[in-house]
Amino acid sequence: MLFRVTPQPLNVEESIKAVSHPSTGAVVVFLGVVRGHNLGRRVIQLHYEAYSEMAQKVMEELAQEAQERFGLKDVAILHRIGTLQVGDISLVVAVSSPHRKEAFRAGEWLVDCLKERLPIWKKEVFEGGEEWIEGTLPLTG
Amino acid sequence: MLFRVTPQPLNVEESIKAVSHPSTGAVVVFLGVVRGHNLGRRVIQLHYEAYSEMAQKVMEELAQEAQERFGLKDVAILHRIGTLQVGDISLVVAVSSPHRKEAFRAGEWLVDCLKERLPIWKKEVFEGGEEWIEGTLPLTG
Amino acid sequence: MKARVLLFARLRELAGTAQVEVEVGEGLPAQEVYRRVQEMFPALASCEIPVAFAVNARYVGPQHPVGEGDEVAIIPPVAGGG
Amino acid sequence: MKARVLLFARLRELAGTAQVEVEVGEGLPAQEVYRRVQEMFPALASCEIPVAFAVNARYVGPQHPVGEGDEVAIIPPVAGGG
Repeated sequence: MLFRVTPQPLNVEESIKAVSHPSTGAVVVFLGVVRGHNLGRRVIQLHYEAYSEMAQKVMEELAQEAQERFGLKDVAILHRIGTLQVGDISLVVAVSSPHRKEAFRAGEWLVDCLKERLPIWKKEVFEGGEEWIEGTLPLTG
Repeated sequence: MLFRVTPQPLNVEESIKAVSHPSTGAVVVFLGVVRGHNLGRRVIQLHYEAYSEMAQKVMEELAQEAQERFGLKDVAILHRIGTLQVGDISLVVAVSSPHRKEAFRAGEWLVDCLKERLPIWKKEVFEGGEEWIEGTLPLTG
Repeated sequence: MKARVLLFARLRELAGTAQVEVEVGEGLPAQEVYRRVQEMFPALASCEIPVAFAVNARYVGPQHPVGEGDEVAIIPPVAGGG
Repeated sequence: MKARVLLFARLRELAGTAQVEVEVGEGLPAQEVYRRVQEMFPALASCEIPVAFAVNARYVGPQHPVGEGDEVAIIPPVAGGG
């Protein structure tokens, strides 16, 4: 298990090592990458802001749920914050499993849930302005 | 596009770089890893053998079909051959796409097809013996 | 009897601060805490962004009681994940 | 009028070679080429492994004609991908 919210560049190899074990046949890794265009605008950079302590908890809880649902072996989740340029990796989700089907299912499920629940926000700086991107309002108790 | 059949250790970072472009929002990477157990036996090592020239062609054709089916941006496929130890990476499939749903779908589809069609064979060396693992007979014309 | 309220993203910018203390007396629902913060910062009062709440780093409903020493986060729509 | 036949994995081991030339005359179906290879190597003749065929590095059906200079691969069940 590896969970991290950090201003440092994300290390994909580290996430893979963290989830690799002798009983692991399949590793699926998702990378969220800053795109050069969004909503028809040319993106210059993104600023990510997090409620880091809570984001870490949400990562842990969702990883545990994914492990139970999909029989995963291990999970690593890394999110970068601060200023990111086009092409930078903002999110790494790595899951390992004895077999590949579960790894793909779990990876997609986790990324979907993280996007809905991680207390992380981004401001897009584009040619001609900047704007907070408002995605999803988390469902709560 | 990057396709390779090689006895050298596979470089995951290289596969990610190969598929990353400014219009890429999502990269999904699959790693096939040599497991320490198979069919209830303790695995010592695997020997992979390939019809390399054809394997490369099959990679290219399936990658092109995946691009068309799923609107992928780019694809990289690496397969290692020769002697692999437990924990070694035998297969890397990296796909990039503007959005994540297609990347997950395409990654899974590609891995399924590669396992059915790549002219690559493996002999498992386990405690007490060795055996060619006979997987799938490719469907043909 | 105070609670600490955390503001993020656009809310933080509108308020001009990331953190504020709010008097919660014997306990207040989370949404009532936010209402008090909006009164303190007029720019927040006129802000139409829907919000969720977390108390002590866990999502809670708007009626969740906030007591002394709690950390309340006002969560505008999230956009992690890239 | 010869074609080159490639053998892999268990077939290669049974034959004791990875490659053999086969006389194809004016042309032979791929499965007939394999039958001739089996005649050359008794260990292959008694081998029950199902096979597919590739000619010049493309999968073909068992009836696909093989001519002079073609490279025919006899493909036992594959197991790439880890």
